[in-house]
Amino acid sequence: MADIVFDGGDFARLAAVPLIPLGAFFVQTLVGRFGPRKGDWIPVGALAIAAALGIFEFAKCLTVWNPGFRVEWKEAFDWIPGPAESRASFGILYDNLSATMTAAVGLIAFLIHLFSVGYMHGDRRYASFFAHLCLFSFGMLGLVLSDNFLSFFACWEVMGLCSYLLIGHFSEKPSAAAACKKAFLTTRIGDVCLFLGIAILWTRLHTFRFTELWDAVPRVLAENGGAYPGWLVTAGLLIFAGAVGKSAQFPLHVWLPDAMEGPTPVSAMIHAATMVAAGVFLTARAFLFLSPEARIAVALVGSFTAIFAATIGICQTDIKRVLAYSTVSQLGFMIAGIGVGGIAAGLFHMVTHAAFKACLFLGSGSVIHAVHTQEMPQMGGLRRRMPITYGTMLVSTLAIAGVPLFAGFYSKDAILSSTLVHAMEHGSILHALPAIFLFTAAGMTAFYMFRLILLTFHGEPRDAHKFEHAHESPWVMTVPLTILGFFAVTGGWIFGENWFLELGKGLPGMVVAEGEAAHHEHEAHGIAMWGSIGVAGAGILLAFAFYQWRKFSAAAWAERWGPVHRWVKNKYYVDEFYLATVVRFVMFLTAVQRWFDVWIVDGLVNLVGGIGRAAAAVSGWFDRWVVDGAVNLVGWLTQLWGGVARLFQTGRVQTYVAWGVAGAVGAASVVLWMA
Amino acid sequence: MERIAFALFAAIAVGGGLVALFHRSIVHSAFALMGTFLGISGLFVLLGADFLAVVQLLIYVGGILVLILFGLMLTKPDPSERKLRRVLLVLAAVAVPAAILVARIASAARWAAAEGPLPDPKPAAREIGFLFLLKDAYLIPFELAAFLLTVALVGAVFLARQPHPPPPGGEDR
Amino acid sequence: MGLLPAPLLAATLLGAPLLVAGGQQGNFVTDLVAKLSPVEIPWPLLVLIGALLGSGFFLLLVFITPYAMLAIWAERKVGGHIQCRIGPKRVGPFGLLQSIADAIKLLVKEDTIPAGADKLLFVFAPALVLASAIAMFAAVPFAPDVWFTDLNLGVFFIVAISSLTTIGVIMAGWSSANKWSLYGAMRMAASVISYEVPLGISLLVPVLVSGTFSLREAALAQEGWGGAAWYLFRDPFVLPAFLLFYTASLAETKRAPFDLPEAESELVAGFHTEYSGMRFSFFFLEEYAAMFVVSAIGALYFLGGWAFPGLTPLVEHLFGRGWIFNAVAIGVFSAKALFLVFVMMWLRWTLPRIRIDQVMTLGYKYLTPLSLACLLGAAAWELYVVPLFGGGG
Amino acid sequence: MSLGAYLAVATALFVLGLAMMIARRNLLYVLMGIELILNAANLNFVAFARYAAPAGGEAALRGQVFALIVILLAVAEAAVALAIVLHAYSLFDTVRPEEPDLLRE
Repeated sequence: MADIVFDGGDFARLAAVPLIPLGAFFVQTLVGRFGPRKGDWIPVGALAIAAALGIFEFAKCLTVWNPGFRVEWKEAFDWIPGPAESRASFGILYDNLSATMTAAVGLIAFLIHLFSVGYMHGDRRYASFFAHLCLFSFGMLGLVLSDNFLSFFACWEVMGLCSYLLIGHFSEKPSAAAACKKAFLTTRIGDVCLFLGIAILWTRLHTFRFTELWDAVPRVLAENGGAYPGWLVTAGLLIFAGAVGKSAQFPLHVWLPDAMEGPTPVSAMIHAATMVAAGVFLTARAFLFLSPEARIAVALVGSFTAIFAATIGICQTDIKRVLAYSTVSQLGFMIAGIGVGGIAAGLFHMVTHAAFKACLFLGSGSVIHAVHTQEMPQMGGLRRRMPITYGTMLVSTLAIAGVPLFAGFYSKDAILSSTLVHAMEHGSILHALPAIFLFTAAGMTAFYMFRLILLTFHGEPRDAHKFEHAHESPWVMTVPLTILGFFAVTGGWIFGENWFLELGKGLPGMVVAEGEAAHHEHEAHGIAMWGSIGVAGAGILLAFAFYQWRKFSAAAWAERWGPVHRWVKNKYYVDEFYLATVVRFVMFLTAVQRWFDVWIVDGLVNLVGGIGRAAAAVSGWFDRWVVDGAVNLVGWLTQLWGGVARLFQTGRVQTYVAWGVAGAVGAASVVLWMA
Repeated sequence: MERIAFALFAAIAVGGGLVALFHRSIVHSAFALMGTFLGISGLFVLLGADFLAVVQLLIYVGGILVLILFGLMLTKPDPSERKLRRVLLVLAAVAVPAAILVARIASAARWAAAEGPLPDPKPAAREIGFLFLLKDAYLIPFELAAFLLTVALVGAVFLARQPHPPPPGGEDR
Repeated sequence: MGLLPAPLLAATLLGAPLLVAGGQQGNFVTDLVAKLSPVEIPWPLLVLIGALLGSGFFLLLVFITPYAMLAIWAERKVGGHIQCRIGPKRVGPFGLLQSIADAIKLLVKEDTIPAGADKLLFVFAPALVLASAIAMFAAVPFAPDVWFTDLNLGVFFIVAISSLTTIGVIMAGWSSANKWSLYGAMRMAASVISYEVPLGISLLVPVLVSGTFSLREAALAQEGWGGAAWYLFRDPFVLPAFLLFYTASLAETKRAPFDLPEAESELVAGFHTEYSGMRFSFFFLEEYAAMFVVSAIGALYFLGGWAFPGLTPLVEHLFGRGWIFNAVAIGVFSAKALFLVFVMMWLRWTLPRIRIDQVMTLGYKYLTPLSLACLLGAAAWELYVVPLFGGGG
Repeated sequence: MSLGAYLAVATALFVLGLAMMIARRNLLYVLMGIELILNAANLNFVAFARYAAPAGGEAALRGQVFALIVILLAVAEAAVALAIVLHAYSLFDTVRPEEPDLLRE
């Protein structure tokens, strides 16, 4: 494993990766819409360059094959100069994780841009859409290359802003406006937590830089006798809360399905390349700050989200919502994977998931583009009309369902085996829960994804009119689909599990299994592989049984499980729960405050007014006799003094000069002769 | 040689000042002031500040003095304003303490090289230019001066452009 | 009569600069005096003699007067031919001696001083004007080795000294006790103050290019075979700067179409209405001297000085940089300067005089911003374009 | 020449300027007096710089730089002061400094 030699040129190229989209954003915002084609080629071109640079640098790393590498460009830009403990400087941290992410994000973002050229054609805010999309890409690319929490957080917030703008792209629609507000506010909860976590780390360790923080953790542990001190646990959990918000984990998952109100490329962007991946990325970056107990919490949150969202996904009819819940569920996989210690597995899944989920979303966009509806019951039989879309989506579905040889299989398998190892190592029911949840969720994933494919593309067309209208999308849409589909198939082989397992060794906090643990790992791997193939096969079979062969009637089953189905179909009433608790509580608070304002504050003011009136009467008397007397006295004195001053103030400039000179001479004399 | 030149220039400068102070006609005073400016310019040359000497010529003689003459030409002369007694009195009142003070300061201070002859000075225009453009030297005074000149220009134009209001309290004057 | 104060004043103006700035090296007058003198003269005295002779009598007698006579004759001839007349033709061949006749007439004319005039200033004004002209002249190099004083602030000095002329003109106008004279003087002051700005700024362009205020060094830098080293061809901003400079210098020297101070149709003859005889001739000398000086600056700073494509390099190649070269250089330089003087005359007889408000408008609204733009452009060119061709630094 | 000689000349000019400011009853005299005082100060600056750093260098130029800035100030001051004087003249029809006395009542 040779060392990778990184010189200034490489770092300059890396710095260009986020900065070119940023520049393109400004150009596009300011002048883009006056340009030819409303300037859409500016962001697309910028992303093409950024993706090429990112892939180029990644390829450089791949050729050397040193997954444990980590290079830094320290303090490339001093944001707040000063002594070390109060300085904030931006730099680049380029390690295996960010290398992979840069390449993947760049490529996917570029493809999504390309797809949008076709999808958004003729939109009213076509130009600004591209500008925002471009800024979004900047946020994610900047985030993965950040070497410190400060610039990380800045990019994080840029993404929050962009998600708000883009989800609310069709702001005429009330539902879109509500969705973007919801997304913004919900993620904001996580953001505040993240900010507090960063603040805690800063107060204690006086640095924002990841590498320095990582180096500091063992020191802190050593000082504290090997245990995590309370503030570090708190900080870790708060940072993880940020990830929960951004990555739409339970209980802050509610914004992500609603975010489907945005244009489909935006959904693809949020779900595949940028927003939600940022949370997973953050969890990986902050893994060291999580105490063992916190890690279990992370694993539980992730695995619970996985199964929770998967059940909802089964009952949805809106194609994009199915995909949305599938994303939530898959994110749960990743988070759980990281939580149980399989950082590499979680990240592997993030990358493969980025590829096939982007493909799925873009494919669904292509479908929606063709039939102008999002309801699956109105589709059907589309595979004859849209062969490319069908093919790519099918491939991606196979990948997400975990069919062997497709990308998702490898990554999901890695996560499952990590949970198994985790369970075996600790052997308690609490530690086993993630494994149980995730295996169930894996089966469900296969089921609902094939439900989607079967309802959309197979069977007879259920809406003849729409079917007649449907046609394959233009090349700008199909080409990205094809490329992404290609990666959905080959992602697992290209990276290979090995790359990510090797890669994991370079990550902070990664413990390489040895001895018994290695044995566990080996054992778990076999179980996980066969287990996941089994559940995936079962899920697929079940889906075919329901929706292709009609062995069972979905409607009848729904009937039979009536209350449960309704409960699940309505997303476990989480939104309603929030409405009833959080929102209601806030409303109640405002009512209380209003009451307080009306009665207490206004009352106080009125009271003060009354007192003031009374005091005024007193003061009036006082004024008339005492103050006026004093004023008259002062006036009289002033007149007296004025009479004296008149002697000096002649109104002649020259007299003043003379007096000034006399003063200066006097002062100089005093200084000279006294000294 | 230098002594003669110094005496000449000092005489021109001080003589010009005296004439300017005492002459009955303000126009003559202004022209006498030209002598002062020329004399000081010569003194600058003797002090090795050739650039400054030329600037003195250009700005004081070519600019300020012309401006003052303009002002003179545009206002009413007041030939009876000089009272010789007052001028002499003021001069004495100012000169005596000033002379005492300067003598006192001169006797109190010690200067390293107060006596000549000094080494030949070097041409300074280029160095002054560099000093004005160097960040560590006088860039900020330079910028401030530019700003001040702009402000003064705008102010002067503003004053000149204002339509003259009727004299305040014009009725009863 | 009035002849003496002017050179003395000029010598005072120049003595000090010569003492300090030119103290290290002599000029050709000091060389000449040192060679001719039987006893050794101490250096400072020699410098002073050089200053006095060089700037005063020598210049006045040897150069300015003959040149001015020739120029006056030329002006009348040029004017005549432009107006399809012949001009002076009776005195001497082609009327060449006309100026001498005029000079004699002026010298013997009665020297009058108006009754209400301020006598002292009335007498002093022409002397001041002529002194400044001489002082300006003294800073002009004629050839690589022929110059009275090589001030390192040469052109700056000339511009500064030229403002003394303004004072002299105001003095003359005011002391004449004549309304028209005063008007002429005020116009002069106004136009000089306004045109000094574009003049100075446009001169800064070649100063920027050459990096020196010294006219001689600037001219030396422009020598070469083809004339491509002339600053006029240096970059696209020097030509407009030259035109601006020339226009502004027309106003500085009170030449048409900016000759408002002496507009004879409105102000009789402006500030020199009341002058006659010698004193009147001083103003005339000053005007022609100033014309020559600004033309000389134009020739030295923009038109390559004494370099002429093919000619001066050839002479240098054949005879070295000896006296022959210097003589040729004087010829070339004078030809260039006199050509510019000729253009001034040409303009005078071609263009109508413009109104005083138009003069002010032109100066403030057009020439000043344009010259600033030229300066900025030239600076940007030196900073960004010249390094592209491997020059500068 | 010694520094004292220059200082003497500067003192004389300063005194003359000050006396002119105080004794003469014309705003333009005040202006001229100020110019004289500034010139005296400039002379001091340059003379001190020359004698403090005879060898030259930045220290020797410091006084000249000061004097240059003073000259710049003088230009601005003269322009504005003259505008004020002329304005006052057109308002009050006088250039005596004591006569514009509207604030006196």
